[in-house]
Amino acid sequence: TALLVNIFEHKQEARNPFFRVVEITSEDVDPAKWGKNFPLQYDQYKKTVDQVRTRFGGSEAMPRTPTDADPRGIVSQSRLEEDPRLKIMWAGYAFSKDFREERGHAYMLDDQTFTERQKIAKQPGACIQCHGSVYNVYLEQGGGDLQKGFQKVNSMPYAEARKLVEHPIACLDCHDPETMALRVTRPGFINGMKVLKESQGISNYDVNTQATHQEMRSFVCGQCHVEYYFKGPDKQLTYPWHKGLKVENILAYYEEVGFTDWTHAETSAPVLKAQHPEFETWNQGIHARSGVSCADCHMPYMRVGAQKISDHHVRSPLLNINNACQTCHKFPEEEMLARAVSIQEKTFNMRDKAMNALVDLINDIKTARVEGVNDDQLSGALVFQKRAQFFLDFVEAENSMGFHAPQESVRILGESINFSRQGSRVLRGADVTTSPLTLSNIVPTPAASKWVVAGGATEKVDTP
Amino acid sequence: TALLVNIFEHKQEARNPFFRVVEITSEDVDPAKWGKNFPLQYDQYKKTVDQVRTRFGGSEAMPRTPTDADPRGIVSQSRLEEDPRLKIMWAGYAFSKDFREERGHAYMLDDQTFTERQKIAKQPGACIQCHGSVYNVYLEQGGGDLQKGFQKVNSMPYAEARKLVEHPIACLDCHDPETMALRVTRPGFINGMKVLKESQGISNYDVNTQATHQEMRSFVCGQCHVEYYFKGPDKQLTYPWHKGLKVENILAYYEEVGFTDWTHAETSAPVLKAQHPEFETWNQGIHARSGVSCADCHMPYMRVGAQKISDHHVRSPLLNINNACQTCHKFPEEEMLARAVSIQEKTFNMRDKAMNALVDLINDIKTARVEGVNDDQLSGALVFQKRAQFFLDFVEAENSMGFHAPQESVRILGESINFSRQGSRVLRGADVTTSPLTLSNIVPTPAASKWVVAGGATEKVDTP
Amino acid sequence: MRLGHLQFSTRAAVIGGVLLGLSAGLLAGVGGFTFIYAKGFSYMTNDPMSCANCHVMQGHLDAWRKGSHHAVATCNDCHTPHDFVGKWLTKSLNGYHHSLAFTTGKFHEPIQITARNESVTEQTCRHCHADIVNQIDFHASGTGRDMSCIRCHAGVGHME
Ligand code: HEC
Ligand code: HEC
Ligand code: HEC
Ligand code: HEC
Ligand code: HEC
Ligand code: HEC
Ligand code: HEC
Ligand code: HEC
Ligand code: HEC
Ligand code: HEC
Ligand code: HEC
Ligand code: HEC
Ligand code: HEC
Ligand code: HEC
Ligand SMILES: [Ca+2]
Ligand SMILES: [Ca+2]
Repeated sequence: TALLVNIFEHKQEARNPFFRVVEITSEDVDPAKWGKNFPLQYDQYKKTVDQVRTRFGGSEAMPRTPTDADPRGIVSQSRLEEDPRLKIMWAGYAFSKDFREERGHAYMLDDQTFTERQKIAKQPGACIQCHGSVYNVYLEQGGGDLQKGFQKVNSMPYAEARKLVEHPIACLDCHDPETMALRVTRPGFINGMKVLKESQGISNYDVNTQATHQEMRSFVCGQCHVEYYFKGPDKQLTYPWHKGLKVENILAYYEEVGFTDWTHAETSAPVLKAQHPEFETWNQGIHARSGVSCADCHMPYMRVGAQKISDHHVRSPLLNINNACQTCHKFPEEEMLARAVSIQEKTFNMRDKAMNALVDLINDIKTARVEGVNDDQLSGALVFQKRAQFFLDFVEAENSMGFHAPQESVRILGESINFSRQGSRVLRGADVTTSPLTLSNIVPTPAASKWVVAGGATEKVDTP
Repeated sequence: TALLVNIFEHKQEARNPFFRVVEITSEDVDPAKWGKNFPLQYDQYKKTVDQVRTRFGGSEAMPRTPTDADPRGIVSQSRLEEDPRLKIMWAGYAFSKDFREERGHAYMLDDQTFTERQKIAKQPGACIQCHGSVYNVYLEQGGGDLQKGFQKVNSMPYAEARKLVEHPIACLDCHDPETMALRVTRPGFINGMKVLKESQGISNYDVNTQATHQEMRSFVCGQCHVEYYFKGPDKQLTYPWHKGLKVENILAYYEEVGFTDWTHAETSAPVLKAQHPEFETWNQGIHARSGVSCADCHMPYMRVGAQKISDHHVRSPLLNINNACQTCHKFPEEEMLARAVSIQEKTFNMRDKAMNALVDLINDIKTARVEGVNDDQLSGALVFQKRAQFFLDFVEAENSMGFHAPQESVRILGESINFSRQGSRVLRGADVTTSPLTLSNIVPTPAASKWVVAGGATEKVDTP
Repeated sequence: MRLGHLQFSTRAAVIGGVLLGLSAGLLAGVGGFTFIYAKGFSYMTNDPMSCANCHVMQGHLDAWRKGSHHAVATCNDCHTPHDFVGKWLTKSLNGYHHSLAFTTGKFHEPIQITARNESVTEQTCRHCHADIVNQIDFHASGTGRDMSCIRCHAGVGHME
C-alpha cells in the first residue's frame, strides 16, 4: 500500500497577493520598474553582483585595471590558470586564451562583451540569446515574429546584435508581465524541446502551453544552461537534442550531421567543445527524477517578514543550505555540505585522471605524426581524441562538478578515459577492430511515472 | 528537562514483548527450537530457500543431477557461463572453474561444502566462519576463549572444520539467547572493526559494547559480507581494514604487507581477488551516511496481524519494494524499481568496459612476452594488471551491481579502466614515469554528524 | 484503546482550561509580555488552528492536514507527553521558547524540532502504537534518531 504523494506540490497556495504600484506592460524591460511592484524579489535579484567562492563553485572577485577595450574593474578567477591542461585540450580554440569561472547573472552581458574570446574569433549575434534581455529585441526585429527575429539576430555580427540589447537577464525574460506566470522566451529552447519531444514520439510540442508548472521552474533556466552549437553558415543557435539529452545522444547527433567546432592545433583532429550542459546533466540525476527543479535549489523559498518569496538571488545553493536543502533533507547544514562536497571531490578526482589521459593521447598523436604512423591508426586515434575530449568537456564544462548527477558524471569521465587510452593503444599498434568505435547504447531508464521531467521516455521497465 | 526525558525512558523499559514457550539457552543452536518462541521470525527465516531472480540479483534455481560427491539437486546459475571473460580474469585460480550467483542463507553451508572450488584447491577451516553456525564451535574449541577457538579452526583443513558444524547461520549467530539483543559473534569482524577504528584514532574498540543499536543492524551482516584474506601459513581469517574501507585503502594495505592471492596463469602476474565487499561499499554510499542499515532494506518490518516484525526472509529488496523502500521513499513501486535498475545498468555498462580493458591488457602482456619486451615495461604492466583486476573485481564481486554506492562503484570501474589501459600503453613503449604507479589519495569526506555509521571520521569539513 | 486515548485528550483539555490561569501566572514571571503579545495562549488549547495563530506555524498546519493523522491526532497529541504533568510542563516550556523566538524573529529556518521535543513526539508514537511495535521496539532506547520511528515514518505528522 504505497502512499503516493506528489512532492511537486509546493505550498504555493498560501501565496501573497501583491499591490500593483505601477502598471507593467510588455514594453517594460527595465527590472527597476518591475521592482516597484515586487521590491522583495528585486532586492534579491540585485544581489547577483555578489561574488563568494565555494570549494568548486561560486566565484572569486579578482580586481583588474580597467582599459578602454575592457572597462571591467573586477572579473572572476581564470580557470586556465587553475588548470593549464585546459590550454592543451582546447589548443587552437578561443577558449584556450580566456576562460573564467562564471559568476552572477548581473555580469552576463559585460562578461560576454569583454571576454578575450571576442577578440580572437569573430563571434556571431547568436551568442546574445543567453547573455542579455533579448525577447523584445527579437519581437521587434521579426516584426512581431519571435522566430524570425531570432534568426535575424543570430546571423548578425556580435557587435551589431550587442547594440540592440541594454540589460542582462530581466524580469520579462522569465515572467509574463500581465500575470507574472513563468514563460519561456528563448527560441533556442522552444525549438530544442520540440526536437527532443519529437525523438520521444511527441510532435508539435509547445513548451509554453504544454509544460507543467513544476517543469517551468526548470525550463526557464534550461533556456540558457545547456549545450548548444551554431548551425550552418548563418549561425543559427541550435540545441543538439535530436536524439536525446545524454552525452552519447548528443555526440551521435553531431557525428551524424558532421559538425565539429574547430581543428585541434596540436593534432589536427576535428574536435568538439561542450558548454554548460547543466540542464542535460540535471536531467540524468535523481533530483530531476524526483521532480526537484532548478529553482527549488537555486531560488528556494525564503521568508521575508510575514511573506514567503522565491529567492531571486540566484547563486550556489551551498551558500544557502538551510533554505536550499533542509526543506527536503533533515540533516544538519554541515552534513549537507559534506555530502555535496564528497560527490564533487570524487568527480574532480576522475576529471583529473581523464584530463591526464587526454593529454597523454595528444602527446602520443604528436609523437606518432613525427615518427610516422599508418593512416588507419591515425584516423582512429583522432576520432578517439574527439570523443574523449567531448565527454571530458561535458563534465568539465558542467558547473556543478558532478553534483547534478553524480553517478552519470563519473560514468562519462570513465568513458572519456577509455576513449583516450584506446586512442593511445591504437596508435601504438593495437588493432583498431579490437577497440570498436561504436558508442555505448546507454538508454536512459525510463521513469515509471509522472515524476520524470523533460528527458524521460514513457515506457515501463520490466519487473524483475 | 533532563528529568522529563528520564521519566520517558523509564516508561519505555516496562515492556515485555513475547511469551517464552520454551527456555532457550546458549547451547541451543537449532533454530527450530528458537522458533517455538518466535514462530513469526522462524517462518520467514525458513523462506530463504526460495529462489527468484531479479535483473541483477536474487538467484535462479537450476536443476542438476545429484552425485555422491555433490548431492545438491538444485544450484544457482553459473556466473562463468554468463560472462566467460571472468575465466580469463581469474585464469589459474579456483574461481575460474566454478563461480555461481549467491542465493539464500539456507544454502550457505551446502554451497560451500560442495563447490567445485573445494576440489581444485585445498581450502582451510577459516572458510567456515561465514558459512555455518560456528559461534559455539569456536567457544568449545577455544575452551571458552572465542578468539582462540577461531584461530584453531582457521588453521584446520576445511574437511575437519566442516565436521564440527551442523547448521547454516542460526538465530544465535545474531542474537543473544537471553535478551534477544543483537550481537556480533564473528571474531573476523570484531578484529576488523578494531583495526579500522585504530586507523581512525580510536583504540580498543569493542563492537559488542560500543556500537549503537542502529549500527548493530548493519554490523551483524558485516560479519560476513566483506572482503577478506587468509593471513600467513596458518590461514588466519583477516579483514584488510587497517587503512580504511575504501578500495584504495585496502589495496594499499595488501601492497604494504605484500599479499597476493595467486599467480595469473596467462601473464604470471601476482594478483588479488576481491570477495563480496558489500559492507565496505555500502559504507561509501548515501544510505549508510543517512543511517540506513542493511536490515532496513534486507529485513524490513512487515506486518503480521497486529504486530510488526523484522522480516527474517533475508533477500533482494527488489522483491519486496513496498516494505523495503516505500516507507522512506514515497514513489510508486515501479519507479523505485526503475531507479535501482537504472543505477545498476550504468554500473553494468562500465563493468563491461572495464572487463574488456582488462582482457586487452592480458592479451597485450601475452603478446609482449612472445615478442619481447624490456623488464621495466613488463613489471610495470603486471602491477597495472593487479590493480585493474582488483578494482574491477571489487565491483564485480560486490553483489548489488553498484546500488549500495552508485557513484563510488562507477568511480572504481573508471580507475580500473585507467589502470588496464595504462598497462597496455606502458607495454607498448610509453614511458612508465608518465603513468605513475601511485594510488589516488581519495579520502572519504567525513560525515559532519552522528548520522554516519562505521566508516566515517569525525572532523568537520570547511564551510565553503 | 484509540478511543480511550481520544477521550483522555478531551478531558485533558478541560482540566487544562481550569489550569490555564495557573500556567499563565507561572509564565508571567518569565516572559509575560512576549507571551501575550505573541498569542502564547494558543499553547493552552488543543485546537490545531490556534497553533497556526503564528503564521510561522501555518505550513505545519497545512502539512498536518495532508498527513495521515489529521483525523486521529492533533498537534498536542504528538507534541506533548501523554501524562498530565509532562503535558503542561512541555506546553509551558515550548510556549515560552517559541513566543520568544517569534517575537525576536531569531530562529533557524526551516524550523527544526528540538532534540527534547523529538523525544516527546517519539514517545507519543509508542504510546498510541504500543501493541504493534511491541516486538520490534523492546531494545530501542527511543531517544534521538537511533531507532526513531520518524526515520522511516517521516511524513506521518506532516506530509511534505
Ligand atoms: C538538488 C539541488 C539542485 C538542483 C535541482 C539544481 N542544482 Fe545547480 N547546483 C547545485 C549544487 C549543490 C551546485 C554546486 C554549487 C557549488 O559548487 O558551490 C550547483 C551548481 C550549479 C551551477 C554553478 C554554480 C556556481 O556557483 O558556480 C549552475 C550554473 C547550476 N547549478 C545551474 C542549475 C540548473 C540550470 C539547474 C536545473 C536544470 C540546476 N542547477 C539544478 C544544486 C542543484
Ligand atoms: C538568459 C540566459 C540565462 C537564463 C535564463 C538563466 N541563466 Fe544562469 N547564467 C547565465 C549566464 C550567462 C551566467 C554567467 C554570467 C557570467 O559569468 O557573467 C549564468 C550564471 C549562473 C549561475 C552562477 C552563479 C555563480 O555565482 O557562479 C547560476 C547558479 C545560475 N546561472 C543559475 C540559473 C538558474 C537557476 C536559472 C533559472 C532560474 C538561470 N540561471 C537562468 C545565463 C542564464
Ligand atoms: C545557450 C546559451 C548560451 C550561448 C548561446 C552563449 N552563452 Fe556564454 N554562457 C552561458 C551560460 C549559461 C554561462 C554560465 C555557465 C558557464 O560559464 O559555464 C555562460 C558564460 C559565459 C562567459 C563567462 C565564463 C567564461 O566562459 O569565461 C563568457 C565570457 C561567455 N559565456 C561568452 C559567450 C560567447 C562569446 C558566446 C558566443 C560564442 C556565448 N557566450 C554564447 C550561456 C550561453
Ligand atoms: C531567471 C528567471 C527569473 C528572472 C530573471 C526573474 N524571475 Fe521572478 N521568478 C522566477 C521563478 C522560477 C519563480 C517561481 C515561480 C513559480 O514557481 O511560480 C519566480 C517568482 C516570482 C514571483 C512570484 C512570487 C515568488 O517570489 O515566488 C514574483 C513576484 C517575481 N518572480 C518577480 C520577479 C521580478 C520583479 C523580477 C525582476 C527583478 C524577476 N522576478 C526576475 C524566475 C525568474
Ligand atoms: C525539493 C526537494 C529537495 C531539495 C530542495 C533538495 N533535495 Fe536532495 N534529494 C531529494 C530527493 C527526493 C532525493 C532522492 C532520494 C529520495 O527519494 O529521498 C534527493 C537525493 C539527494 C542526495 C543523494 C542522491 C545523490 O545525488 O547522491 C544528495 C546527496 C542530496 N539529495 C543533496 C542535496 C543538497 C546538497 C541539496 C541542496 C543544494 C538538496 N539535496 C536539495 C530532494 C531534494
Ligand atoms: C537502501 C537499501 C539497502 C541497504 C541499506 C543495503 N542494501 Fe544490499 N541491496 C539493496 C538492493 C536494492 C540490492 C540489489 C538487489 C537486486 O539486484 O536484486 C542489494 C543487493 C544486495 C546483495 C545481493 C542480493 C541478491 O539478491 O543477490 C547482498 C548480499 C546485499 N545487498 C547485502 C547487503 C549488506 C550486507 C548491507 C549492509 C552492509 C546492505 N546490503 C545494505 C539494497 C540495500
Ligand atoms: C568473510 C566471510 C566469508 C568467508 C571467509 C568465506 N565466504 Fe564464501 N561467501 C561469503 C558470502 C557473504 C557469500 C555470498 C556473497 C557472494 O557470493 O559474493 C559467499 C558465497 C560463497 C559461495 C557461493 C557463491 C559462489 O562463489 O559460487 C561459495 C561456493 C563460497 N562462498 C565458498 C567459500 C569458500 C570455499 C571459502 C573459503 C575459501 C569461503 N567461501 C569463505 C562469505 C565468506
Ligand atoms: C554467517 C555469515 C553471514 C551472515 C552473518 C550474513 N550473511 Fe548473508 N549470506 C552469507 C552467505 C554465505 C551467502 C550465500 C549463500 C549461498 O549462496 O549459498 C549469503 C547470501 C545473502 C544474500 C543473497 C540472497 C540471494 O537471494 O541472492 C543476501 C541478500 C544476504 N546474504 C544479506 C544478508 C544480510 C542483510 C545480513 C544481516 C542481516 C546477512 N546477510 C548476514 C553469509 C552471511
Ligand atoms: C526501519 C524502518 C521503520 C522504523 C524505524 C519504524 N517503522 Fe513502522 N513500519 C515500517 C514498515 C516497512 C511498515 C509496513 C509493514 C507492513 O505493512 O507490512 C511499518 C508499519 C507500521 C505501522 C502499521 C501501519 C499500517 O499500515 O497499519 C505502524 C503503526 C508503525 N509502523 C509505527 C511505528 C512506530 C511507532 C515506530 C517507532 C517505534 C516505527 N513504526 C518504526 C518501517 C519502520
Ligand atoms: C543474520 C542475522 C539474524 C539472524 C540469523 C536472525 N536474526 Fe532475528 N533479527 C535480526 C535483526 C537485524 C533484527 C532487528 C533487531 C533490532 O533492530 O533490534 C532481528 C530481530 C529479531 C527479533 C525481535 C523482533 C523483530 O522481529 O524485530 C526476534 C524475536 C528475532 N529476531 C528472532 C529470531 C529468530 C527466532 C531467529 C532464528 C530463526 C533469528 N532471529 C535469526 C537478525 C537476525
Ligand atoms: C530507512 C530509510 C530508507 C530506506 C529503507 C531506503 N532508502 Fe533510499 N534513501 C534514503 C535516504 C535518507 C537517502 C538520501 C537522500 C535523502 O536524504 O533523501 C536515500 C537515497 C536514495 C537514492 C538516491 C541516492 C543514490 O544512491 O542514488 C535512491 C536511488 C534510493 N534511495 C533508492 C532506494 C531503494 C531502491 C530502496 C529499497 C531497496 C531504498 N532506497 C530504501 C532512505 C532510505
Ligand atoms: C507564539 C507563536 C507560536 C505559536 C502560537 C506556536 N508556535 Fe511553534 N514555533 C514558533 C516559533 C517562532 C518556532 C521556532 C522556534 C525555534 O526554532 O527556536 C516554533 C517552533 C516549533 C517547533 C519546533 C521547535 C521545537 O521547540 O521543537 C514545534 C514542534 C512547534 N513549534 C509546535 C507548536 C505547537 C504544537 C503549537 C500549538 C500548541 C505551536 N507550535 C504554536 C512559534 C509559535
Ligand atoms: C502524528 C503526529 C503529529 C501531529 C498530529 C503533529 N505533528 Fe508536528 N511533528 C511531528 C513529527 C514526527 C515531527 C518531526 C519531523 C521531523 O523532524 O522529521 C514534527 C515536527 C514539527 C515541527 C518542527 C518542524 C520540523 O520539521 O522539525 C513543528 C513546527 C510542528 N511539528 C508543528 C505542529 C503543529 C502546529 C501541529 C498541528 C497542526 C502538529 N505539529 C501536529 C508529528 C506530529
Ligand atoms: C493520538 C494517538 C496517536 C499518536 C500520538 C500517533 N499515532 Fe499513529 N496512528 C494512530 C491511529 C488511530 C492510526 C490509524 C490506525 C489504523 O487505522 O489502524 C494511526 C496510524 C499510523 C500509521 C499507519 C498510517 C500511515 O501513516 O502509514 C503509522 C505508520 C503511524 N500511525 C505511525 C505513527 C508515528 C511514527 C507516530 C509518532 C510520530 C504516531 N503514529 C503517533 C494514532 C496515533
Ligand atoms: Ca561560478
Ligand atoms: Ca544472489
